[in-house]
Amino acid sequence: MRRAQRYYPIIPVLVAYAMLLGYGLLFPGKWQLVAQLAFYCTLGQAFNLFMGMTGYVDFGYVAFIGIGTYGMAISIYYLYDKGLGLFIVVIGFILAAIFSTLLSLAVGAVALRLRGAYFAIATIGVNEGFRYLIEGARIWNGADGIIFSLHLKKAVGRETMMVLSTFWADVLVFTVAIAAAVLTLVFMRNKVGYALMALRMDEDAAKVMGINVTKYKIIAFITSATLAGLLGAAAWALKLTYIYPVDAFAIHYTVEAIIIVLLGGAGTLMGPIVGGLIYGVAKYFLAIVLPGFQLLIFAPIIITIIVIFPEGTVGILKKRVMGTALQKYII
Amino acid sequence: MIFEQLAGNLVQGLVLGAVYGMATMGLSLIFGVLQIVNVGHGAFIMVGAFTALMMFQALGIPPVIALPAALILGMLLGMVIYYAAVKPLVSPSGSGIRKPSGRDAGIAVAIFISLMVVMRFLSGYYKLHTAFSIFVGLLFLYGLLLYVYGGRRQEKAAELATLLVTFAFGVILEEFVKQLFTSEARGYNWDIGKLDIGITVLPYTKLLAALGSVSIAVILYLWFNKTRAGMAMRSVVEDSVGARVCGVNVDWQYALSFSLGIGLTVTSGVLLTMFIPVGINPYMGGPYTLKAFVIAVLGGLASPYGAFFGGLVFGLIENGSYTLFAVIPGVEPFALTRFFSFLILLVILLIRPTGLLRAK
Amino acid sequence: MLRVEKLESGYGPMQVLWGPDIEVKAGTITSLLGPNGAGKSTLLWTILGSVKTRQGRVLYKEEDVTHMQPHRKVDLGLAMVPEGKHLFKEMTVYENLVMGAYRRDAMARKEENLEMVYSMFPILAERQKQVAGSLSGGQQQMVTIGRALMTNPTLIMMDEPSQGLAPKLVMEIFETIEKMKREVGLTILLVEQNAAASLDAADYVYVMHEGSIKAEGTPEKIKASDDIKEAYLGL
Amino acid sequence: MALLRCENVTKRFGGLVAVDSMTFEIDSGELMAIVGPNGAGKTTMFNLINGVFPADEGKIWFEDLDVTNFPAYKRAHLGMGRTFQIPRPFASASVQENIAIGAMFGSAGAEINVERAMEMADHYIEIIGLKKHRDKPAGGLTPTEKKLVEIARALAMKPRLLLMDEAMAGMNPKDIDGMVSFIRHIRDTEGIAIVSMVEHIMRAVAGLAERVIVMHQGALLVDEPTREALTDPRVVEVYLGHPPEEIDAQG
Repeated sequence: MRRAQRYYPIIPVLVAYAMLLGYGLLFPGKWQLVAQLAFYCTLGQAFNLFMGMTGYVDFGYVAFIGIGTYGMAISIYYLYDKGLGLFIVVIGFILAAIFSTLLSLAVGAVALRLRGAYFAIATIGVNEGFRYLIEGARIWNGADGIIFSLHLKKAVGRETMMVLSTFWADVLVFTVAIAAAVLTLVFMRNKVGYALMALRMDEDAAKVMGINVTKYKIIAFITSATLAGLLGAAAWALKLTYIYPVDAFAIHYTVEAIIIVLLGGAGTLMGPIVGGLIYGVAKYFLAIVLPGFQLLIFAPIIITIIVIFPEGTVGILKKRVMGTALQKYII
Repeated sequence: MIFEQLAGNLVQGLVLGAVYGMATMGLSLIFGVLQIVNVGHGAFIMVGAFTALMMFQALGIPPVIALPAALILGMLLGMVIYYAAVKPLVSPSGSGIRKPSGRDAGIAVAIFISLMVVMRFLSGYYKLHTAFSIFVGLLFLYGLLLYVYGGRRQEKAAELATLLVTFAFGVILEEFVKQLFTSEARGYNWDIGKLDIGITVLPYTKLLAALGSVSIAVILYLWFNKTRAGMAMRSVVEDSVGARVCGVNVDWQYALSFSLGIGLTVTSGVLLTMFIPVGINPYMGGPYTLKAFVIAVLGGLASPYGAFFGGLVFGLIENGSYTLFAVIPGVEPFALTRFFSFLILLVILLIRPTGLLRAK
Repeated sequence: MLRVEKLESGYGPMQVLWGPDIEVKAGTITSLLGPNGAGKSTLLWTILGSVKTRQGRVLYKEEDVTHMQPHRKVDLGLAMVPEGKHLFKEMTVYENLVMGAYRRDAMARKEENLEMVYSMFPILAERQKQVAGSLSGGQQQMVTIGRALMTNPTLIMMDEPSQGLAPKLVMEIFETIEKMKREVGLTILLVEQNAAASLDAADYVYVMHEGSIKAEGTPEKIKASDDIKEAYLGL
Repeated sequence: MALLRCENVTKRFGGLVAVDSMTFEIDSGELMAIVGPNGAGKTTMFNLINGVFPADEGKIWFEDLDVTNFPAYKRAHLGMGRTFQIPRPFASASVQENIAIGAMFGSAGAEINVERAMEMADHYIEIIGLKKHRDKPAGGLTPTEKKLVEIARALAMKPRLLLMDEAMAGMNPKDIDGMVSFIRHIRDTEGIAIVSMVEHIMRAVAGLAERVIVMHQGALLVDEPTREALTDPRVVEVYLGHPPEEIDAQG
């Protein structure tokens, strides 16, 4: 009984995603917006898994999304004529997961030995570095990118492709979001979470307590990166059916991830959803009213949150519900 | 022949490296004094580049003369950023006992709305963009909130927070400049002749940039070691508590060094345009952030002189690797050189994060 | 010389000082005793001004200096020897001492003060070219005290000057403190863990506990009171 | 068989030799003190023993296992606990969580799940007498309470060797006596060796330790039973100045 209770906080998360999905299904005209919001929530949820739980900021995070996108792109681009049908999408996801895991292992092997400022320095170049590797060594068509809409059409047919990129891709994004949320809660409720909490607060003390800090950091880092890879495969590759290195590794997605996590509250379970919804809706309306100004308006908001409300929305909410019946649902 | 080309590369690399070194000193100074990594470093270089461009194009002032202006602009920018966002994080001035009340929030919202109305009204006369008004409104709102809450002490030092804040300021600068000048790449042409030294040809602008960098580094060194004000800043680096009991105004030294660091960075932006006077755009800073990190880590993150020597080394590496990649068929030497610098960064961080050039 | 009235201060949401009243008379050693966490160090830092005063006043030479910045107070002759040394480890002994004379008034009297410091600690004269970080613990403490003397002070606040020193050096530090009072004519406000030695050296004693003054009096009076010794000093 | 054996352990920082060829042993269940002035290398020695950083030279054995190149967490798994001079509990975690983290990752950590760790934490909260603060964040406690939480956290790791860095610094004599008897009680009930590092509180050394190591400028000066160590002429010469009165009072 007590054991089950500890997983109650997943309920509001599931309710939130169900409501969002329901809204999109009931109002087909709003599906685009819902898909966009789901993307932001997922981005936040996956990013939070590392940043929120360890207290480290990975400024090169977008590289994992980009490499995941390439995973899907490559599968479709090279396997479309092998008669595999929809199976190439499955292979695409597997490749996306493998690529992002491998990249995170490579980056993590260096960056996760480092602390604080040095970690930030090591990661801030990852997306740029990887972009220039692809462009410089002309890997996967280099700067010309991969355009694979025709390949996808040939492999699965026109109808399937349409449904895939306008509907199922978004549903898959929802799936990734829920997976990320569930993983976050499972981490929090098990040794991993306590280890991460300890290292977030005092890494030296954590070490002498017998916590293999590198191991737990790597667990969080890889999980977060793999989710990002899957997100890229679903939200970018399947929806857009093209990929250019300059877009796939653009740092402003890292900025968005940071904004979302901070808005919601770093290290909380509900935070990324709240942050993702606030950011998504605000950006949606700003894009209509003031196109091109989103970052100029959001950057001061980042600063405001950091300096004045470091706990974020859910962090403040958590303090409010402390000691009430809601306490066990909100973390 | 090969020897001549090597020697030519060496000279070119050193000249470039001097400017790179100068462009990193501000980063190292800020880290040395405040333990803050300025993640928005490149954006400040961009500001310097635009300063040079504007002064040259609009007023016909050669970049060398624009240096002091850039320094002052940068230092002002640094002061504003320090007092607006860095100080509340590193030493919160708020009483911390004031509880956020509904009334405070009400006043904040009221002021924000009235400000919006005023801006809307003004925009009729001055053709201000709505978004700009909102941006200004946000800044005022921020100031007000800061006044009410006075900043919070962060759970895990202020490290994470300062990283994000400097990052956000970089984004603000980029977006702001984009609104002013659009994101198209610009350039200018300041031709004052070339110097042929036999093994290679150097435009005088490049030489001037390198000389300017070296002189600034020397002045900074003398200032740090020979003047009372420089000693005060050094004492803060070594032990801020000790400096305080000696009567050094530590808070001011923090502000000053942050401001000086930003000032140096903006100034280096001017010098860099003397080197590469094209491709000036709001997002040009990104690669320089990365390069500055490589250089700073080469020289030991906390040491401005280390950074300068790191810059020299990096100039040589970059020049050499570009020449090398150019002979490999089927690759983009330019992009690959950038990847290579990232690789160097990782390797140094892996083997010796405290800097290769430092004695300990 | 120095009067503290109902001082309240703290860090963030935590209030540490709850209105202690203290008076330090010119030319005396006033000792502040009490358990760890009583707020003794906070009191010193609040007097110096690097911890902000929330309520109450600090009067120095009959002047209200409550909200004066720390470096201005150094100008007025208020010096501090912080707990845990805090010297400039990569500078030489000489440079450390010169940093003490950073304020203009002190700089004017640099040579005289330097001579005084060297006569008080001859070992520092021998080692003036040496990097401060390479000195032994006791010598480092001398540099810190010497540096405070270089600020040309009239009142020195000392926070745990004997902490971390070998027992045989503790007595030397206390002798130095008495010498500073006797020969240099300084007023001293002393915070010490070493209650016994502190009681011997002091002219007047305050006992602090949980941010306020629980007892005060001459050392004789404190020594005579078993209640105070039992409750706050554990002697 | 010695529990811990250090042989010629040396550590340099730049040109400075912080720990200079230290050789000594610690037996199971022993109460030992390391004494010496600030800067004598005591904290560095602790950091070398529990692996915060590696030794430049020399070897360290724990229960006849060469742990010289083991990282800190592995040494903790083998049974080395540690408290810090300035207590460092995880500030925003509750007291219970703090101690539970010790249980989860300590020497028996592999078999202990989160629920079991929480139960164990309750047991240790009982021992240190902080039951009323169980669910409070540890950052809000008084310095002495933080110290106790840290000790409980280390005990929950079920160590065989507990390294205590200045457990009594800043305490008044009465509290020192209380802490001394608490530490002795722990040793007797948990049966672990405790090495306490003490700067200059001879009262604590005399009351607590059965054996004393005096360090001087990074090197071992004496390694003797407490009484002999504190009256040793070399110790008196470089460290004490005069033999401590407490020895006679308690002897």
